[in-house]
Amino acid sequence: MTKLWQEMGLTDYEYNKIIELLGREPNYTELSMFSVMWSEHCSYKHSRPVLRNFPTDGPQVLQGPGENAGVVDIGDGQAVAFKIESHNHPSAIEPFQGAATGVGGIIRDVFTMGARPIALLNSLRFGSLDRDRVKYLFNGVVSGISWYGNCIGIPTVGGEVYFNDSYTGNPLVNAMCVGLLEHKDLKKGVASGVGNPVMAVGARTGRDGIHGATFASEELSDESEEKRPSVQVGDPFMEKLLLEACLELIRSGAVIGMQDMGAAGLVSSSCEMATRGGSGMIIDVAKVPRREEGMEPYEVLLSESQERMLVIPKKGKEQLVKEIFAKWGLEAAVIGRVTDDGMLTIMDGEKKVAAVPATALTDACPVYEPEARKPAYLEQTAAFTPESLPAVEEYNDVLLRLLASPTIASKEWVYRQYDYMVRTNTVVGPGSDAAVLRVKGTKKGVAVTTDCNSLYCYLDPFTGGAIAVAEAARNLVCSGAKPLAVTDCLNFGNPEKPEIYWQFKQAVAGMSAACEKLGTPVVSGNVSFYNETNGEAIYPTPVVGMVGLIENIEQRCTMDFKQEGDLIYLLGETKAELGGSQYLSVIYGQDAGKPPQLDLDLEAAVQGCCLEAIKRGLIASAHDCAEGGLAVALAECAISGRRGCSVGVSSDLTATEVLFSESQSRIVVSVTPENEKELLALAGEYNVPCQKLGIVAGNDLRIMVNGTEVVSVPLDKAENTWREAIACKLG
Amino acid sequence: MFRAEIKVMLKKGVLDPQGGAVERSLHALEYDNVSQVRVGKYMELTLDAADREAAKQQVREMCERLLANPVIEDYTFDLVEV
Amino acid sequence: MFRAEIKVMLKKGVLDPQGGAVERSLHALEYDNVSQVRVGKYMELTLDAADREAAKQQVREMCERLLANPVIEDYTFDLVEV
Amino acid sequence: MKFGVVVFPGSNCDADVKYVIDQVLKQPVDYIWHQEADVSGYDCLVLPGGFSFGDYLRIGAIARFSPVMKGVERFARDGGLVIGICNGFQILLEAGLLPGAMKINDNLQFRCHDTFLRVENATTPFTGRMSAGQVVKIPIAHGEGNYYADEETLAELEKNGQVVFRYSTPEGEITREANPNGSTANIAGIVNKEGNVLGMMPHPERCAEAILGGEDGKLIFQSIVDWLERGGNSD
Ligand SMILES: Nc1ncnc2c1ncn2[C@@H]1O[C@H](COP(=O)(O)OP(=O)(O)O)[C@@H](O)[C@H]1O
Ligand SMILES: [Mg+2]
Repeated sequence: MTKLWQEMGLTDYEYNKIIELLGREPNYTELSMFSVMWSEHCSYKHSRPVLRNFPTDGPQVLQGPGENAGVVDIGDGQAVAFKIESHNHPSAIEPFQGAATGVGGIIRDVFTMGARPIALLNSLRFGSLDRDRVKYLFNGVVSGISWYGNCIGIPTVGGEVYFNDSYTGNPLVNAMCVGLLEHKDLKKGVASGVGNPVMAVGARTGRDGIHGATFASEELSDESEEKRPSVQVGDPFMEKLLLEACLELIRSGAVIGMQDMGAAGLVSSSCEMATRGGSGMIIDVAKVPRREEGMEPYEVLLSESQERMLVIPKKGKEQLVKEIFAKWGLEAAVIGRVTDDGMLTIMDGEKKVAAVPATALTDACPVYEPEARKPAYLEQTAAFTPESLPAVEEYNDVLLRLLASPTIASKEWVYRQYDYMVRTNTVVGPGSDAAVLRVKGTKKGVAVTTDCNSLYCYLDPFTGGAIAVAEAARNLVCSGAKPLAVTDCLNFGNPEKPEIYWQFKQAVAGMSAACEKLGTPVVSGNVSFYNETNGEAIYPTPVVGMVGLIENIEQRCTMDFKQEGDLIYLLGETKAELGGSQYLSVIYGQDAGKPPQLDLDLEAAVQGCCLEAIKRGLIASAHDCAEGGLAVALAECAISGRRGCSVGVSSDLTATEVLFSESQSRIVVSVTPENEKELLALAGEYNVPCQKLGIVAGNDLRIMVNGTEVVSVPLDKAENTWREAIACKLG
Repeated sequence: MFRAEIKVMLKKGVLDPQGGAVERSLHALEYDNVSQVRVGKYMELTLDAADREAAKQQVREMCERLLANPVIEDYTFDLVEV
Repeated sequence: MFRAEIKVMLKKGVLDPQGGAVERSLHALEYDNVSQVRVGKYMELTLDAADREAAKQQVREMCERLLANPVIEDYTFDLVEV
Repeated sequence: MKFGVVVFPGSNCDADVKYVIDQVLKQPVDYIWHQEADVSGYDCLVLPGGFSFGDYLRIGAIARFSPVMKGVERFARDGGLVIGICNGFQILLEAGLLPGAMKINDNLQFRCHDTFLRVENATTPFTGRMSAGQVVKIPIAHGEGNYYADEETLAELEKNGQVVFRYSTPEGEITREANPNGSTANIAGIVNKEGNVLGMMPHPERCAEAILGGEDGKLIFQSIVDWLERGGNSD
């Protein structure tokens, strides 16, 4: 017979540990509290020791990991708060609401810090669009994100979408939010000051998503379809009111701390706030405003009803809190007070229903470092040599097929459903390397991006993890921004499998190395394990969200070719690196080979050179060379600029390698002839290879390699292929 | 030929923000005697089927597959021979 | 107490984009025998009223004022005593 | 001269409109909270975009009952200038200040991108800085901007020159492809018979500064300022 704690997802070892911590057996309510707090989703029990390897410090960091969002300084007493979070499992079951509530949750994490959200991004992974179920998921997720973000009035300015069979049953939906604040308004999720009231504000509590956190910590199986109540319905209108009310409240100075009631609801917000404040809390569940009748204390505690916050105001400010919320048509109820006994005491009216040390739920959770073993598949994938493939004859056709593959094709079908302009700060919207937002009232701009090539991570998680960081930074640099810091969302399979844990450790190590070198500490993040369907894991997908600063927004850059006659240069160097390329994946159906290598010194030099060139106004366009290699990068610059190009490369490499190799640390730039000399001099200073590729001209995409024309495609044709591909697939 | 009239509603217990908004608005219009407002979808379609049983079977299938999302919604329908 | 079940549909003659899309999706799922799909709204509410006539009167009023837009929509409703 | 920007719960573009009037046009402007019934003292009222009351039930259906709408109606009846943008347009329709109704986009998707509009009537208080036939680039961002008017109403609109903007190609042709949402006769914006109330789906406040990629939207706000400076007369 399975024991109650086992049904709740706790092991015998963990149950005994609970008894040890309490000095007695837990009652049902207490056991429920432990079960959600000690779930993977809330406790990070399999990842904590590994996450400690991330560099987290820097002069720009105002708040590192451990809070609802990370915060970095952007000068003038201003800062940005940002975080990314996964909503993979709910989205696999109910794509529209799953994705929508993911957006809602991450927005709350940012405005609890006292920041006004200024931008949303998302990073999405799906199976092949040839499947009906995938089309349904893709459509649902995109419209869910669109609905929530548009309705609440925060622009969705960027993100990424990849398609790969490993995500067929387990799509990834990672949402990121960026907010702007004044240093003085920075708020933390802490409860302190004995006797200060504890208030529940926002939506009423229903039986939504009880045990949702546990659900997010399990593999998906056919039975998951049965776990229906775990999916919640979002109310962006309520959240908009909550956002305005919370920001008004913070400005009033009446607040000590606040936190959203997200995963594991009232339990997690109360014990985490008490832990951070070194305090305790007594809460009466009978005072929590409810939407449904007859709820048990544990249901009130575990409910994941959306659009709710826990607020600790200063004593005597209860009425002020109520008035501010009433103005926005919202409820605010005093449900308890802060104590100094370190206990989380739960009352149901007069009756005590639970009493647990707050830190027992948080810090005392057992931490595991499972066995890590290099997966066997890597032998095969690494042994693959692209040279074994038949030689390409029709490069035009290969290029067009790459442009038409959904991973590379234009994502306009997605982002035209997002209001990316609301609040009129979006200076560079979706579709470029990074989005750029102006900071009204200053000359500054903030650039944001999310990146991860999970195919590289599958083939070599260390290198793949490092590349994710490098690519994100490169994207910011191409827009003219200095990279500041990282938020990460680590999506992996079941960590109890040694191969998965190995991938996890390797990826984090690779990311850490790149973060260290590029000076971009990790300030917030999220881990999502158990991304498997019927035993098959997704590709390791450590998504990197990065924020950068443009001191003077006039010195920004975009990827489109600007003017006929401009010269095209390549910063960095192309190598024979077809392993892990989209060329192999799309044309030959091979997810194999060794991914491109990353030389962090060269990467830093290329980024430094490009950024300086942009600041000096030397270059007209800059575009990171990524999936699809140089040929695709040139096509993208040409299409977005609606100007053709004529390129000639002499090289020891084969034409296939020149065109489609995905060597890292490369940026395609264009310059006016007057600036050519200075660019070359600058590249010399930075010790960065800078190779002339050709000229912006005509209405075709022409590429010659060693004197032979290998690509010649009318720009219109390339553009239509690239622009229409996803819409066509969805038919 | 049958005419199917299908109602799709959020499951009991699932938050219905739209219903809540309509209820508040009705109260603001001084219909204080109104409560428990729920908002759902209504669909009508014409179906060429051999008999009522076959029609019923098909409509149920369409609801499960497309018209309702069984994760959060319930559906009911009526069939009228036309 | 009455339970009102209200259906709101686009007027005949007003093109129904949602109905059209649902019909196309049903055809794609090979329900070729389906036609004339229309999509509208369904609402339920509880009403404390003295008698059926009063309830009817009130629901009609609510529909005219708020629940339907007379420019493009028609409504019908049923009342069930509860 | 004073502008008032009406704020409903769920308005999102209130700050954007205010920014343009205040920072770009340098004109006085206040917010007006939806529970304010008195709108005296203003020369032009703006109903901004967003999702008033979450757009639940039907867009604009709940907002039109806000206390402020009584004031807006009176203000419009007395000849005051009212401009409803996106959600604001939808509210004006629900309130009966403009004819017709709004349906879901015929592609069933929310759409956010630039559109080209042909100016059909350049004699309104909102279009004085434009000329008839001119094409302006102004973005849309809506899921329900499919304007509907029955035949009779449409004939009336056309006859009175109430159609102000139509979606067009960059060259000014009125084509099906240029219509992003299925609107009757490619209609993007209309005025009431008296010409003092404008409703439009595209967002002029989003393209009133070069840094945002275009300044055509500014023409509308400048036209209003011109009109008010002339004391409410066409020249
Ligand atoms: N991969 C990671 N890298 C850095 N910090 C992380 C990572 N994952 C989680 N964190 C930090 O751990 C804390 C708990 O995160 P999380 O449980 O996702 O928050 P929430 O309570 O909003 O769900 C946060 O401060 C987060 O920034
Ligand atoms: Mg949080």
